Amino acid sequence: MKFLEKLIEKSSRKVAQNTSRRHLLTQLSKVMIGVAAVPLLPVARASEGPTNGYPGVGKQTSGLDGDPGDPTSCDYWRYCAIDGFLCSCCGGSATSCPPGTEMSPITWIGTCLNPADGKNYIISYNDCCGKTSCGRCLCNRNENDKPMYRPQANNDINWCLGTSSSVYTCSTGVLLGVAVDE
Amino acid sequence: MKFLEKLIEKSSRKVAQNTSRRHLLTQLSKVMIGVAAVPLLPVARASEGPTNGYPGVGKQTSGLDGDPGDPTSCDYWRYCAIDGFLCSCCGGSATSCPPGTEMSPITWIGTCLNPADGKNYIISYNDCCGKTSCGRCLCNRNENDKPMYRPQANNDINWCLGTSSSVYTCSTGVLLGVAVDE
Amino acid sequence: MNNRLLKIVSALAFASLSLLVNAELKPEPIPSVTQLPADYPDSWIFAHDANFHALISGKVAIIDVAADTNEYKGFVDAAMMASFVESEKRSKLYVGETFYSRGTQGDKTDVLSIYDKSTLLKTKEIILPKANRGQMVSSKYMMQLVNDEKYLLLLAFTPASSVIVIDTKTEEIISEIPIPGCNLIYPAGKSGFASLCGNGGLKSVQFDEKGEVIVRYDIDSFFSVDDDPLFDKPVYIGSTAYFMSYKSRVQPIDMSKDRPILLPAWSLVTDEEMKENWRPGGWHFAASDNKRLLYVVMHKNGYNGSHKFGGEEVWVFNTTTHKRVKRIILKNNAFSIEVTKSKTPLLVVNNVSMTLDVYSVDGEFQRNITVSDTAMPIVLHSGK
Amino acid sequence: MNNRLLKIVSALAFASLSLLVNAELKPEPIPSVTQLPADYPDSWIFAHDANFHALISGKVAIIDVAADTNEYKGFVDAAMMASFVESEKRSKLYVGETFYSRGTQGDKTDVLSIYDKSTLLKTKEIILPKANRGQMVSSKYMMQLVNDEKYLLLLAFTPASSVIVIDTKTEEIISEIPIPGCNLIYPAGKSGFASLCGNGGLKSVQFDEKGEVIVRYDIDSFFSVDDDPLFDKPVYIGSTAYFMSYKSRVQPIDMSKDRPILLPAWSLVTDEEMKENWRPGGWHFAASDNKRLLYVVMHKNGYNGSHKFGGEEVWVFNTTTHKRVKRIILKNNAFSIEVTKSKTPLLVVNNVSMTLDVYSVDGEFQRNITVSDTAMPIVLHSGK
Repeated sequence: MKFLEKLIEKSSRKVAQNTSRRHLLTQLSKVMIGVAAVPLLPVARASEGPTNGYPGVGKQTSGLDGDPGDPTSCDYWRYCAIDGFLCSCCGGSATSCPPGTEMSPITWIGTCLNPADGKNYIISYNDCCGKTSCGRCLCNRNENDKPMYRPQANNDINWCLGTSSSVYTCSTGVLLGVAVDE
Repeated sequence: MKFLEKLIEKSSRKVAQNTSRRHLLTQLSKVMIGVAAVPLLPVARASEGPTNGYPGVGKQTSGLDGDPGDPTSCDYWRYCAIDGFLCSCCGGSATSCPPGTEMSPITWIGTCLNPADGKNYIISYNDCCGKTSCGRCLCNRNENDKPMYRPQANNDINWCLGTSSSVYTCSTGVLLGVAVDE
Repeated sequence: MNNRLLKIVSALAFASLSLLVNAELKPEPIPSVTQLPADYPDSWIFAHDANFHALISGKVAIIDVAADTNEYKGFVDAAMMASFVESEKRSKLYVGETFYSRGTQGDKTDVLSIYDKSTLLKTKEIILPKANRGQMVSSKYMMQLVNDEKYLLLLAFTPASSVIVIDTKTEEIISEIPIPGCNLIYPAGKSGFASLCGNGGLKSVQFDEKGEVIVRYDIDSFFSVDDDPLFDKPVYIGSTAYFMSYKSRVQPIDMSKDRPILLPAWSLVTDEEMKENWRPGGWHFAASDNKRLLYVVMHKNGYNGSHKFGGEEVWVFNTTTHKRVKRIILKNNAFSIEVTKSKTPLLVVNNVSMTLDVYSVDGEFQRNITVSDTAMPIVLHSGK
Repeated sequence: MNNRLLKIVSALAFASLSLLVNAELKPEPIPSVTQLPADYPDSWIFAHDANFHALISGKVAIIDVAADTNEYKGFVDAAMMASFVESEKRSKLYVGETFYSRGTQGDKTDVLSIYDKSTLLKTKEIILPKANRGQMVSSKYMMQLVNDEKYLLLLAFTPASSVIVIDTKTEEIISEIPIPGCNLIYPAGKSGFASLCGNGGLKSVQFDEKGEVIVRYDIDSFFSVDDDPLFDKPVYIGSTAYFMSYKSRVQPIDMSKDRPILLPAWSLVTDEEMKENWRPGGWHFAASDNKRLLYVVMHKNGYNGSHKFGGEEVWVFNTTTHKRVKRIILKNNAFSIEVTKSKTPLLVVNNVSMTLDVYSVDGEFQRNITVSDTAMPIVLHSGK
């Protein structure tokens, strides 16, 4: 799915956790504090360096040659227009739904640059549907995302359509082929 | 209701927010960070001083003479055995349910010391039911709380019983009278 | 008797009572449920928590953004990417929502839930027979009241798009109007609406008392969806809808007549600001006040894909002169904003930490309000 | 061919392929859904997110606590203070849960949902005709499998308490056994259970194949609920249930026979530790490993009301000698704990920030796992 959303990143959240925790532990005797959720809405991600995924989420690789990066990180190249929880963090993978969910047959399409071969690929952001929100690795990127009046290029629509349940669980980024107009 | 739970306090959370925010803003250019929820589970609240309610929640008074403290703070005297979201933060009050919910007719009972008159009062922790979790001012205190095999003194049971919906929304602390055994 | 004296007298009275009968706090009534006024004060807003972490459990909270105490008035549930609109005339709240018989599975039921504003109790639900309600990240333009609140229009999307017309008096569905190739509901004319289309055009219809289309206009493509699309979330000032583009153009459209009229476009940015890539963005990132000013969340260094990340400033424009009249530097970056319709209007910012920062319209910070510990209040509706 | 050589060869192969046909990533299949093995590895646990912020949307997540990658295996929904138990024998997962036809309102349906462990698809649901499922902050003792998984026992609470008996083979309810004045389900005897009672006593029953009670014992009060109650969350080691009290007593009860036998009580603390008010506490604050050791979350400076706040250390006891054999100082305070049944057991701590800290049983920190951004995984079940 594709609600506009907050990015949570391991590096920054770790900083937040450690900072606040240490600070508070010295301030409030006997009070334990933890940061359950530190949402991030970057105003300008362009200036950032590579990120390192989400806190409490193990890194992955796709296992494919020529497919660099970590599918549990919002910065993974296929996710250039994704909006939702990453299925790779939810028991599925970048291309597969978690057990017990159903992959939406229709969806919206993005075009993402693979830094390994410099090619633009067509990515289909199929939603996985039928269980409640996964809640891990919420990621929103909007390269070439268009408003809702062009649905096929919009990531704010719940694409759990044509599935037995329209309840959104998480999002994949499935490679359809090389973009021809590049 | 009465699930065991996390305490969120204004003072500590504010510290966390400001700390992490400032810290991150200097560390991560262009990345905004905020702390949406900082749960607290104090191991030993006894050693703490008075708290100041929850961040982003306005303080209140009950308006009654001899009823000191802030009904939106977990430290309010009536809440000595409460477990749940404080209805005073949810559109109700310490003694009234938010609009559109239903007050449970049966519930569990605590005995709390009113610091204003030094008397112990019997407090009825009636749940408000029929809308989803309020989500503000989650508070758990367990003075004289007994395990589930003594339900009338237990705050882990969903007391949305005898209501048209058993979905828990928030908790009140209604004064029934002075405890006789003191 | 002045207030202070009154307090002293009652304190004395209490003290003497205390001496006489060992005064105790009195038993309190059970059950007790709070009610709200039928007409809400104009500093109250509706904060729609889409709750992405549990979409089946969203809500719309009612909040007095001018209050430092008792600011949270109550809420209604709003399940699964719901749509919301307030009726001033009928003192009702409308929520378009979706349920499954087993939470996330089983039989689907799409409904329009109707609540009484005073009790926040559901007074009626209208079941959508085709269960085709559009589910999108909640937007004001998924549901609108038109023709002096005579009709409620609700978006359907399967992905074929149409508009369900409901009579607010009889509380019954009277028709469904297809809008192929177009989407969303922008009130237009006396009894109709317009929709933006995938080709950069606009479709508009007027319907009669049976919900049947009596006037239809199709306006050809007037912007490039590929190069610089208009955001789908305009701001209405009177009957003019101010659409903004990713790259800071403003396209006002006069929606007062059956046929929408494109008004001259202008820009939110100077040439210099354009070079710095100042752009509008966020979710419901723009609003207006009762002085016809346009408030827009802006971010610097915009780029392809930055249009939904919010911004660090709110720029305020005179919509007649097209001049920027204020530049508000925010305490916390904004994602969505709203301005209350109150005499002393307040600027409410859903910041990127998903709590509400309240400012004067001059940008003076007033207070922060938490909608809930896990809320994502991404759509703010001012009271009507 | 060693690994390194293999890598070089395949890199060369890839490079030459690239030169020849301008190698591209291949199109990938749609749809694609992951499956799990029917038998889960023994380092997998079940983390029950009660989700207080949206009780109708809880879940049970399946997590490999020994993994540094792909640690999250999937989840099943678990609505409204659900109960959960895994069946090893039938490769199924059981969830007792509650639904309303309109999310939080409307018609109530209590069900036992049954999932296949490999597909995580619902294979059956058993509707509880009286809709009387007990709703409490989720506890392992709200639902248990007994008699070699032949029967599933599910707690009802209205607030009259009873136990619903379900045949796991026919997947039908066969009886309901009232337990007036008592609560919760502790497996006992060959085909029965015990419950603790409000008077500090214990009730136990054995039932036959029709679910009818054939043996019943009532054990008089053996502890003071007012002065030092036993927690309602014992740890089973074999067929002995180790109950602990607020003030650190251990009351083992031999549950192997029809009639439960109270074994000699002992203490978790020395006199000195008692003076420092070291006490057990948290939610599911104790666990055992495959060496019959007892792990208990302890906090210093305990007081009336501190028993649900968790603790800063885990103490490990030899249940035969009653000696503490380890003292683990935690990185983050614990709320609930579990120990895996794996050959190299792992101590899993739901910390007070509601994420999972994984330690070796010697207290060496291994990794932190987030169940979800807003999860409250307060009950951890080791795989069977």
